[in-house]
Amino acid sequence: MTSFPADRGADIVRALIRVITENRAYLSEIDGAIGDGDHGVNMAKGFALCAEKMGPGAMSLSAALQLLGETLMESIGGSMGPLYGMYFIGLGEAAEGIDQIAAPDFQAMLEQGLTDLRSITEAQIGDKCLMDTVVPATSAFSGALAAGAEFAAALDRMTEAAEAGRDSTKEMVAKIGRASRLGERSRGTLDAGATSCALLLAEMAAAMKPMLA
Amino acid sequence: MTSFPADRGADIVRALIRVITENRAYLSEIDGAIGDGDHGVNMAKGFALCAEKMGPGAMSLSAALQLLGETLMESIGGSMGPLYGMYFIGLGEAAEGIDQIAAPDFQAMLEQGLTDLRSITEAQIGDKCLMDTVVPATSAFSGALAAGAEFAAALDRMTEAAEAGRDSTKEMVAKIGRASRLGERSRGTLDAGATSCALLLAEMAAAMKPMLA
Amino acid sequence: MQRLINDPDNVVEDGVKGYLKAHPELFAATANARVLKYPRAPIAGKVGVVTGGGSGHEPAFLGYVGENLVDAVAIGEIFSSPPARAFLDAFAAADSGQGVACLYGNYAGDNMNVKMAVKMAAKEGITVKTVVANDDVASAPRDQIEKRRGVAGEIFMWKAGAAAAAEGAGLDGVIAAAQKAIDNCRSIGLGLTSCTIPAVGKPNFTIEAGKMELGIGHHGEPGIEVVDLASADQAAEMMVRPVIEDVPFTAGDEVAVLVSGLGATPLVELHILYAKIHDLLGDAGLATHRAYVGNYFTSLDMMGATLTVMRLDDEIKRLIDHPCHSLGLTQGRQA
Amino acid sequence: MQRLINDPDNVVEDGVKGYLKAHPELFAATANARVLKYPRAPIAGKVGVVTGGGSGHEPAFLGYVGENLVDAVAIGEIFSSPPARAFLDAFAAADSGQGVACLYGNYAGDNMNVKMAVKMAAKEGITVKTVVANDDVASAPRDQIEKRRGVAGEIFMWKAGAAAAAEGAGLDGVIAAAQKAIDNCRSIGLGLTSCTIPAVGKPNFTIEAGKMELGIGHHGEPGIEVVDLASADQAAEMMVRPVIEDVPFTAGDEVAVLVSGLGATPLVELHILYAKIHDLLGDAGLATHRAYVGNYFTSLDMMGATLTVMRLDDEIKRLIDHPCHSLGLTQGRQA
Ligand SMILES: Nc1ncnc2c1ncn2[C@@H]1O[C@H](COP(=O)(O)OP(=O)(O)O)[C@@H](O)[C@H]1O
Ligand SMILES: Nc1ncnc2c1ncn2[C@@H]1O[C@H](COP(=O)(O)OP(=O)(O)O)[C@@H](O)[C@H]1O
Ligand SMILES: [Mg+2]
Ligand SMILES: [Mg+2]
Ligand SMILES: [Mg+2]
Ligand SMILES: [Mg+2]
Repeated sequence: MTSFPADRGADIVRALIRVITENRAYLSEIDGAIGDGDHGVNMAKGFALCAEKMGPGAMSLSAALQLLGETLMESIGGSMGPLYGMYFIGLGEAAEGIDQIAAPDFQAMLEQGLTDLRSITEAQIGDKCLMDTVVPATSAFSGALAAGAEFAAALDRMTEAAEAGRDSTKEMVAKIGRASRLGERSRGTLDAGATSCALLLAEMAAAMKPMLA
Repeated sequence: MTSFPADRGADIVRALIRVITENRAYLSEIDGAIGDGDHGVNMAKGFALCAEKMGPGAMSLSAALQLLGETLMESIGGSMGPLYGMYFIGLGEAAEGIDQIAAPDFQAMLEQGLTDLRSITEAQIGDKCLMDTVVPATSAFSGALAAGAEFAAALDRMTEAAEAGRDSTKEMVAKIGRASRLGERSRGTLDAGATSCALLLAEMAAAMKPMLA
Repeated sequence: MQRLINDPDNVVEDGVKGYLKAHPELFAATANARVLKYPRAPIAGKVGVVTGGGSGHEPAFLGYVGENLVDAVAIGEIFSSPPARAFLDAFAAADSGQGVACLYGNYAGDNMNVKMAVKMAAKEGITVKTVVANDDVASAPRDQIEKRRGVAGEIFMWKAGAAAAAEGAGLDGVIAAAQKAIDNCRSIGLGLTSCTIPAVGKPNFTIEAGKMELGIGHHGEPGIEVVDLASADQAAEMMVRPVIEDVPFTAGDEVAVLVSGLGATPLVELHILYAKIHDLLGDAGLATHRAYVGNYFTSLDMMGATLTVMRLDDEIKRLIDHPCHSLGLTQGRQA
Repeated sequence: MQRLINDPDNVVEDGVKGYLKAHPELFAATANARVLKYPRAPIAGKVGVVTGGGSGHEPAFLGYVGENLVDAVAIGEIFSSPPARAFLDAFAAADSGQGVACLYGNYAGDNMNVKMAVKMAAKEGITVKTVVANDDVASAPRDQIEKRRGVAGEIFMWKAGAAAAAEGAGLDGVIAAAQKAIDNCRSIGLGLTSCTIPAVGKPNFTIEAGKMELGIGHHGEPGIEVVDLASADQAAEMMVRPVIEDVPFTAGDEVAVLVSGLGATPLVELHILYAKIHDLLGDAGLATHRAYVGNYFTSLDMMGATLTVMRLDDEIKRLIDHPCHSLGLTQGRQA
């Protein structure tokens, strides 16, 4: 069964940090349409802090993801700090003690992340938030595995579902967060949190795929 | 020598009250151009209060003018309260004890009013304020008498000078009051205080002339 | 945007520097730049009182740190919950070993961050109990009271909880006092204009000229109704009715009243509004024991006001009347 | 105009009703609707302290009526001096037979109305002496100091004079304390936006977006210079320099500092501004004994701030530190 070594964790998290940093302006711009325009700034602040804490060395996937999660939780505040914080801590905790990450391990990680996320928010699919990305992406990965797909192919399904989830927010009316004030007027724009989540999941998949052996 | 009975005072002051009440909106409109648009409101409030205090009966010119002055001074505040207050008290005090008001009596009244006005403001001709009306009007009356004019004719000269003084403020740059903030931009509009003062002096003349015998 | 700031991204940091320099008798820095404490905190033998929330509501939250009031505060970005770490560090700054009462408002971010911080505190041996303010009647119907937001009633919650702590109550007593205070509070907001977050540079939402929004939240959360701009007397009626119709007010009650400006509404207008509120409460049989009218809990440069009415019993009355000193609220021994 | 009023022509009357209802411990009505007094006034054996001025500056002027502060206040229309009668009635409300100190600001209307009122009071057997605040350095050059306007330094003048009265000083002593306070005060304003008088309904003057006006007066009187909107740090430099370059500040002085918002500028921004002011004063060798930062003397909904710096000696320091209670300023026995 294909897998990748858990000690490549720091490289994977560095890829996440890079994608958020590169999309700082884009994410804020999306948030500007129906939010307050700071999502990229907020996220980049937390991710950059994690880069500082990580330094240049190697780390296990579990430790690196938990460091990312704890940094977000501790430093960015708002709702996104604890939400992404819980999510990445959940992913990381589920990887604890595993040396080679195989597809079922990653499935367990995704499911733990989602469970932890749900422990602190009641947000649902359809609310126009990061749930619209993370829920279908998780199901897509699990579904692909159940249908007999390889790790790499399942990662592709996850990315596709995350991006489709992100796109689905465009036609939604926001039910939570600042944008919910706008009612019907929130329709027609992507949700910023769903967008950053799709970037993160796609990047995670892209970083893992070349490591698979 | 022509004169009028001092006990017609209440009628004269009632005429002043009427002209201010009738021009309430006009005076506020003028003040609105380069001031805060309340001159008519401020003046009408004080003059109406005087009407209440006077009631319907007769009063000596001295008593009626002093009542008007005291009411303005006590009730309208700002700068116009004490300025018009002092002015009318000055006019009234100079008429004290006189039963028949002849031209020299009225000259003394005008001069006393101006002196009292000057005791509380340093405003000068050319500052774009009521001084631009009251100073030339006073000189015109005195000058006409000195040149041998009758009371009625001297009153006409006074009215003409008051109105010319009012008109002269149009091309002035305000040096005092709110309008002074505007500098050059205050040019091109009449001054509200100079306008109300011209209305008052012209009305006073118009009320006195038919009483002359 | 006509504002007195340096860097729009550092409004909170730069402001904190000023609070520390201006009021050294009220504020001391901690190792966490987003946590300020009362210089005497932790006060030996006293339960610590902590609050926190997004910035932009000054004097709330940090302005209620002080003598017989809040011991430490977690300071978020403008309109954004402080991170869990800031709450945790505020707990540590306030705890004298008697435990900490964390009294905060019901917002998604604050709930999550406090929840995390309480967990982290437990690991460090700090006992924290919480009360979540939910006084805003406009934010959910009465049968979903747990969904309601906390607004200016938080001030009464802090006042009551902190006075109980100052009187020597244990953690459960402090929590009970704060809970009782907020349970007896009802609030509503009225927005006349939007406000501008400096880092954003454009209005946070829109209220058209000639309109006003009844029930608006402190960050522009949608209200009950957008209506034509009305007189202060009519506005008072619109505000008083939903507040006193909600439990728990009944004729004969004594109440404390707080009318807070949202930032840019002049003090004289708040008093014009108050005059009618006072009469309407009187008409409903509610006697005002104490009234606070001023800028107690704002939303940057928003125009408008909030009304908070709290039912008093002997205990809450004593706690509200307790003397205190802070930037937002200073009062002597008697009314 | 998004405002909470009833009748634009009755803003002051309607506001006064609210002040009376909200703060019965601070305000009592008098026979003159435009005069409020501290309920305990006239205080037997104490010199009466009176002030007055146009409305729209709340909490000034009436917000400084209170315990160990002003005894009675004459209340004018918005931005317009109270009538002489109101000053006279305030004198009568404050006089316990020890005479009255009338401490007010240097404006044409106030000067005239106070002058009249003092004359009228003399006839009624009330001795009144006056101090005229002229702390605004931007309103005239130093050699025409008698032409300068009074601004937020008036608060320090009231505080010092009233504390002297509370300590038992006679009329001349109270006048001397107030005069010394204002002589040691220098202020300057900075305007970022205009303000709107409700009865007028349009902005009182214009400051273009992206500009600010240094030295602006409390009613929009023209300042020294219209400059590009600058950072808070730069604004602090523009404000501190003209204030400390004017007599009487010298290195080594202890000072009291007051930064007042003009109405709509959020408290956090006033503290951002203060942080730099504090440092600049320190650089000039001035040690800040006490700082007041908040909305102490406003101009309706104007954005911007004023800076007041007062040089202290032992006497003024004691008077400023004296405890007091009022709507605008409440402080306990120590800093
Ligand atoms: N209660 C919530 N649960 C889940 N997601 C949320 C919630 N509130 C906001 N979000 C997400 O947060 C995103 C905005 O994040 P950000 O701009 O960083 O924070 P803020 O709204 O405080 O400015 C939204 O696009 C939405 O996806
Ligand atoms: N110091 C002064 N001396 C003489 N006249 C003055 C002075 N200040 C203002 N005025 C006059 O007052 C008029 C405006 O009066 P009004 O509108 O009633 O008062 P305000 O300016 O307080 O609104 C001006 O047009 C000017 O003639
Ligand atoms: Mg935000
Ligand atoms: Mg945002
Ligand atoms: Mg006017
Ligand atoms: Mg006016």
